[in-house]
Amino acid sequence: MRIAAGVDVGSTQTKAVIVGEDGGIRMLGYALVDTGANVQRAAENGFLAACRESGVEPEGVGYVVGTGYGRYKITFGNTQMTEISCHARGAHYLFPSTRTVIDMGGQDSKAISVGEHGEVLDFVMNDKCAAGTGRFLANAAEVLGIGLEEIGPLSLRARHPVKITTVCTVFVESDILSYLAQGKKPEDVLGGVHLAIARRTVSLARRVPIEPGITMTGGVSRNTGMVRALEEVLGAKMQVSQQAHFAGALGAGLFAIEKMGESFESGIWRASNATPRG
Amino acid sequence: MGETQASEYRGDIHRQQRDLMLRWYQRLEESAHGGPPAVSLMISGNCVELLEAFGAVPLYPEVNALQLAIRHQSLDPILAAEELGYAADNCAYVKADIGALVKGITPTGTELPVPKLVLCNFVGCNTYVKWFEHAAEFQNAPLAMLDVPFLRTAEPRAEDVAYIVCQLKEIVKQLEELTGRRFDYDRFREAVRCSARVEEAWSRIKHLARRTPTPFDAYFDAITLMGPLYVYRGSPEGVEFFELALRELQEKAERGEGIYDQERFRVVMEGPPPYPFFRTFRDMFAAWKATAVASTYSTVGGLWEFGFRHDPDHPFESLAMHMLAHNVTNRNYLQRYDQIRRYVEEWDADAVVIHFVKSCRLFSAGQGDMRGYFTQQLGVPTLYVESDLEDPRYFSEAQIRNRMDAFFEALEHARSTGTLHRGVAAIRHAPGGEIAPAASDRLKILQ
Amino acid sequence: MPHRAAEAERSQAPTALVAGVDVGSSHTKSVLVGWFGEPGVAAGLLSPEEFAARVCILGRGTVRTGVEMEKAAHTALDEACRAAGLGRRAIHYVAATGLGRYSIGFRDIQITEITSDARGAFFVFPHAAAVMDIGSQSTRAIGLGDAGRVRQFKTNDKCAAGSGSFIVRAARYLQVDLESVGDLALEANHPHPISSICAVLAESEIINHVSAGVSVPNILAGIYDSLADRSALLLKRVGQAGELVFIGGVARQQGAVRALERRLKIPVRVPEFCEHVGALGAALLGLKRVLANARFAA
Amino acid sequence: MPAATESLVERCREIVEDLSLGEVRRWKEAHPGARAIGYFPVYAPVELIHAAGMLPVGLNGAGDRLDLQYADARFGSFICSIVKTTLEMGLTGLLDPLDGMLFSGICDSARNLAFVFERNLPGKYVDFLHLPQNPSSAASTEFLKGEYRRMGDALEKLGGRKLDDDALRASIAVYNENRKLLRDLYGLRAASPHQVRTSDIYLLQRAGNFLPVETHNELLREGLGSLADGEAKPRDSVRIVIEGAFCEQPPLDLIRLIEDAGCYVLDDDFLLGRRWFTGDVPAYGDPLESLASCYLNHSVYSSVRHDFRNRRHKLLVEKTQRLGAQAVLFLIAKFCEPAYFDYVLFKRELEAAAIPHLLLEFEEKAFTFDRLRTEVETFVESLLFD
Ligand SMILES: Nc1ncnc2c1ncn2[C@@H]1O[C@H](COP(=O)(O)OP(=O)(O)O)[C@@H](O)[C@H]1O
Ligand SMILES: Nc1ncnc2c1ncn2[C@@H]1O[C@H](COP(=O)(O)OP(=O)(O)O)[C@@H](O)[C@H]1O
Ligand code: SF4
Ligand code: SF4
Ligand code: SF4
Repeated sequence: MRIAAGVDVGSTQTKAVIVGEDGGIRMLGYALVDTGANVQRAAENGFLAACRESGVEPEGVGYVVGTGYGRYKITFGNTQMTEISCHARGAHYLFPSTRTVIDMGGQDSKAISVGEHGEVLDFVMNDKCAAGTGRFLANAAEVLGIGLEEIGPLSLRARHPVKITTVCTVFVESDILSYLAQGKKPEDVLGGVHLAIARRTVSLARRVPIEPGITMTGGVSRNTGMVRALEEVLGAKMQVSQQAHFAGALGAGLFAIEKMGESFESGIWRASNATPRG
Repeated sequence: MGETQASEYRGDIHRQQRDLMLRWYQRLEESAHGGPPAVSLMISGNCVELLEAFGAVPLYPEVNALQLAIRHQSLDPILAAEELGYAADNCAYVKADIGALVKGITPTGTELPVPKLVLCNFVGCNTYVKWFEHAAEFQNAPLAMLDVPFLRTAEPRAEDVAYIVCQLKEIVKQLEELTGRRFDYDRFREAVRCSARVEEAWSRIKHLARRTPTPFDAYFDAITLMGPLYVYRGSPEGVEFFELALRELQEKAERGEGIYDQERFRVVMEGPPPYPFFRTFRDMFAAWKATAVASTYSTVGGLWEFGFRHDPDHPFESLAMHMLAHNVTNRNYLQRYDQIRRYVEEWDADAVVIHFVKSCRLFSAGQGDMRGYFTQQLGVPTLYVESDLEDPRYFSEAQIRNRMDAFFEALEHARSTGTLHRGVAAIRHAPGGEIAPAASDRLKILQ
Repeated sequence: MPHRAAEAERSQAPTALVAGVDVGSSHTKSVLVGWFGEPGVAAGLLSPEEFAARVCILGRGTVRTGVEMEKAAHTALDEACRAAGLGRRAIHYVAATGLGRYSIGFRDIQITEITSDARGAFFVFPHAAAVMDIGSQSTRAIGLGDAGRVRQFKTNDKCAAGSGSFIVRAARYLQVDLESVGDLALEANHPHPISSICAVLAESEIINHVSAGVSVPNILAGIYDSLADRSALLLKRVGQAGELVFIGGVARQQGAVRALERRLKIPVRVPEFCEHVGALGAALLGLKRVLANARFAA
Repeated sequence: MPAATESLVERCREIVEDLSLGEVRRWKEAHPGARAIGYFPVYAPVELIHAAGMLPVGLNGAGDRLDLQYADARFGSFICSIVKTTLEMGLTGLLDPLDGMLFSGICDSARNLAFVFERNLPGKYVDFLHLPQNPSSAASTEFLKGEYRRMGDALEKLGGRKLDDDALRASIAVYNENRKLLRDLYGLRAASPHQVRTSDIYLLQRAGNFLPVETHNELLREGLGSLADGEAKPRDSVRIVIEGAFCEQPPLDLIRLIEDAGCYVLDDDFLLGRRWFTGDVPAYGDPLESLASCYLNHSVYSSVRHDFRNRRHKLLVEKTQRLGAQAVLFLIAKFCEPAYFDYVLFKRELEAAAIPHLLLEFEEKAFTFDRLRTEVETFVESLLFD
């Protein structure tokens, strides 16, 4: 079996996926670690954890493609690709019917129009502002003192979502506080926050043709409230996989298998290459 | 991603171009010390031929702003202008120019004259009018308007031409009074004749880019030629320069030389470049061996590759026609779509790159729609990146590079699967993309 | 902050006691000022010096604002009263300022934080020509006219770039105590610039710097430089020329003060209790009202 | 406020806030086969549309009542809201009652909008007027007449009805009446700003965007009658002139906020297109000549009309002094470049004349105004507190 890996070094979290090919391509295992301050270290840790998960020796991995915003920092990778190409490819693997990808991560959101073979036809990304990204949600969770995992489900209970206008991730804090001061329920505030971001994201996404077969990827896809809000604004269902958070890394892994070609040369990972600890 | 390869071509014309532009700044300095009169003019659809007839030097604030940016000197004057009350969202070209005026900064360090007349040739850009109004105010110079009707019909109307010709003649009178010189009609016709020759050469140069590989980059290299085009178009120096440029590039084309050892992608560029990061931006294309085969920005001063020339037999009327219909700024937005479409087809391009420039609403207001037209209606791959042409604060290198890489990755992938088309084939002619929201959406909102 | 009323007078009870409460987005601050002049005197007839000589700051308080603004205001005021050794009932008049000024039900008047800042800064530094206030989300530059009047002002809107919460985030990320970020920045030998304008996105740039081995002081100094750049821009817009007073919570951070001085090339004055200047200004304006109405005489 | 005024104002508010153009649809139902033409706000020769038997409909954006979903993708960042809301209304079918749209070259964004509109809403009549910007040329009047004639021809083709001079003169007269009533309304407020609320006359005025001018005239007369007998006491306030909101309109709540914060508005440039001429347009002689010559020589100054003979910054100072206002409040739509530019020269001139001013930026879609409130209040405090 040929074994390759994709490592997606995101601004918030680093995702690694090990894929293997013999006949068909399979995802052998995956891992998630916080990116933190040391990007290189995070990439390595993610990669090693994914190897452990898959029961694969790091030395047995033949090719590694890095993606995500920290991709140039991966010392042991063979090559890099942008997260746009990778998310498209990953989403297409998870759902072959994918024609549109909406990816929401920690710092950016993007929409990708995808062709039949998972190729990128067109894409858009948000601008240089954390407004309306996963970070915005994480911040809202923090202000409300609610865990990141809980805000989505809680927002679904909103009866009268408040109207949030501030797009600034920092200013939204005081908006939230003033709504709470007015006696609004946390779920209504969260409902408003989710709706505001969904509107923003959809209006961005409409710059590419949104065709049926919409797949959501990225960390925010784990937030059920956001998924629902997006569906509501889009007026369409989305496909969300359990592995959606790993779509970028998975895509990178698929590219890695492809790039490996026939000349399979094992041992790209050597312990001696690793960043010194401590 | 490939190795970054030096993409810039350096020939005789580059040296000549530099000399010509330095000479221009010298002439302006002479003008400041009692030499020939200077008249401020806007680049778009300019009437530099009129100035030739007075022996006057054109003073182009845009060229100054551009020079400041490319020399990384634009931020200070921009900040100085913001102190005067200009908004963060005003066109930074204007801010750089006015700020430099107020602070006494000039791009080359040479002195600039106070113009005898600030002649606002209002050709398309509304910001021009404000710019010139302010420039006159801050320099205490006389101000005149040359109002050019916007091209709102398929063809210019006789009324439009008559209106412009009348104004041109009024300006001639005004210039006679202000400069104390007589309008030399013969010299005017001679200038128009020179222009026609320059235009012929320039147009042929542009057509060289239809070859594969293209001998020059019709965006980045074209900009080198644009300075002389505006300043010297109506003069023998201009003719000499452009005919030399044509020869030089023709020879290069005949040798089959391109910009890179191998030309991988041919794109059409829309929007002005980010001058403060000109190099960096160019290198991002070079990294993928992508070249611009045509650009709308290089038709700001005039659009000649589709056949229009000034006419010495009808000098005033041809000036009017040029201002009205044969430069990109005075043509309507849909005509610009069409221009780009023709470039894709006739210049054999793979894709379109739109550089959204925050400063310039003339170019950028609606570029999202333009993008939709190309990707969705015509099926041409189109990249959209944002920054600014003058203000260095709006250039985010990592972000632009990321988008550029993703775009070319996709093109490469498409090529490997045989789905990347070039030229006429690139345009699927498959309308049916999402032009307006679906009927169901309409209903939802109306309820 | 100077206590100008003579010691002898201080031992007496003030003839008027006015509170200023500044409900900011992160902290609520209160200041109690006492009037030690004659009750009936019209403040308008006194010169600023004469007025100041009869005023004394008796106590201050600070609490986190949190969700319930009115409660925060009460707590902050109680704290100031305790510091002054006076009961709440002795207060004649309450002037509210800051973002939450309208939520204080027990206020007698509300004044905007800009007017308050200007008056407070002028009281502390009578030669001040401009005020820079950097709070947790807001950044404002105020050009002063005569007698501490607001001549012109500019605030950041829509974007929190360059405000105090930017620093709080950075400190958290760098795992530095908020109290010590300011001093730590002073150890920088090579400030590393931050290019992202976004308070949130700058985090990843900070991470980049950390992983590139840039020292924490150098990163902090870079952040302060970018903050100073933004402040300088606002100040230019109000036509700052002459003495500058720097207030708000961020003024407590030496690194910010030094960066601003470096950028503007002028000395920057920071009052001892920089985050209370707004509350002080509100109290002083309230006091003027009281004197004008001679309300407390009864 | 007298009950009569209150209900009148309320009626106007309903008309203005009805995004589905209910008034227009009702008018069309009552006039089968008749056309309605929308126009982008600053200036449009409504007399021509009226004389062609059509209903001119003024579009001033959609405020916060419409979520942008499609238009943002076409215009993106750094473009003012009104351009996007107008397009959004078109794309979502809200403008379906209109048979055509009229634009002019007031700014680069609005101009490009005209053509984006044309592409995205095929089948609608879309016209773009070039209003001459050089009134001192000998050829300007003739050019503008030609432009009006071109537009008139297009309207004739669209409506199938001849546009004759008598009809045009009649239209001029009825619009003269409309503008005169508006001038009276403004005069009433300038004389007693404590009795006439700016937000009220704003609504009264804006309702005219959707009503036949004859109906609007009646409404205005009614308003003038009931407003005149308000009986509020003057408060401690600052007398101001508002400048800069000639195109995109500030939210109604913002206008109220400004008054509540202690400002008496003596003059404003809201909805400027409704009060474009300084006096009556001659309703005799060659009507196109009258309209053209009045546009060139007797129209109000604005940031989107250029007349180098009479410079705006001088005119603003003159107006402020004439009305006895203490200060100028600039209310500028975010990303409105013409207004931003003018502010620089306005500011210089006001400072030279020692007139205080404040600059506020707004977006029509905003609905919380904490920051703006702080700024206005500070401004008032700086002028009122000793
Ligand atoms: N369990 C979870 N529930 C809800 N949201 C989550 C969860 N895990 C991560 N997220 C969201 O995903 C974001 C990170 O997404 P990711 O795609 O990893 O971004 P990046 O690639 O930029 O690091 C976080 O900011 C957070 O909002
Ligand atoms: N102990 C401290 N040491 C240094 N800086 C502090 C400290 N406490 C708060 N700050 C800074 O002051 C800011 C809050 O300032 P403040 O003027 O109280 O804001 P606001 O009025 O908006 O609540 C914080 O964001 C932080 O940057
Ligand atoms: S808006 Fe565009 S065309 Fe107009 S002056 Fe600015 S850069 Fe030039
Ligand atoms: S601070 Fe807020 S508004 Fe500013 S860039 Fe960041 S998220 Fe956007
Ligand atoms: S608000 Fe200003 S920028 Fe927007 S369309 Fe109107 S004039 Fe143009």
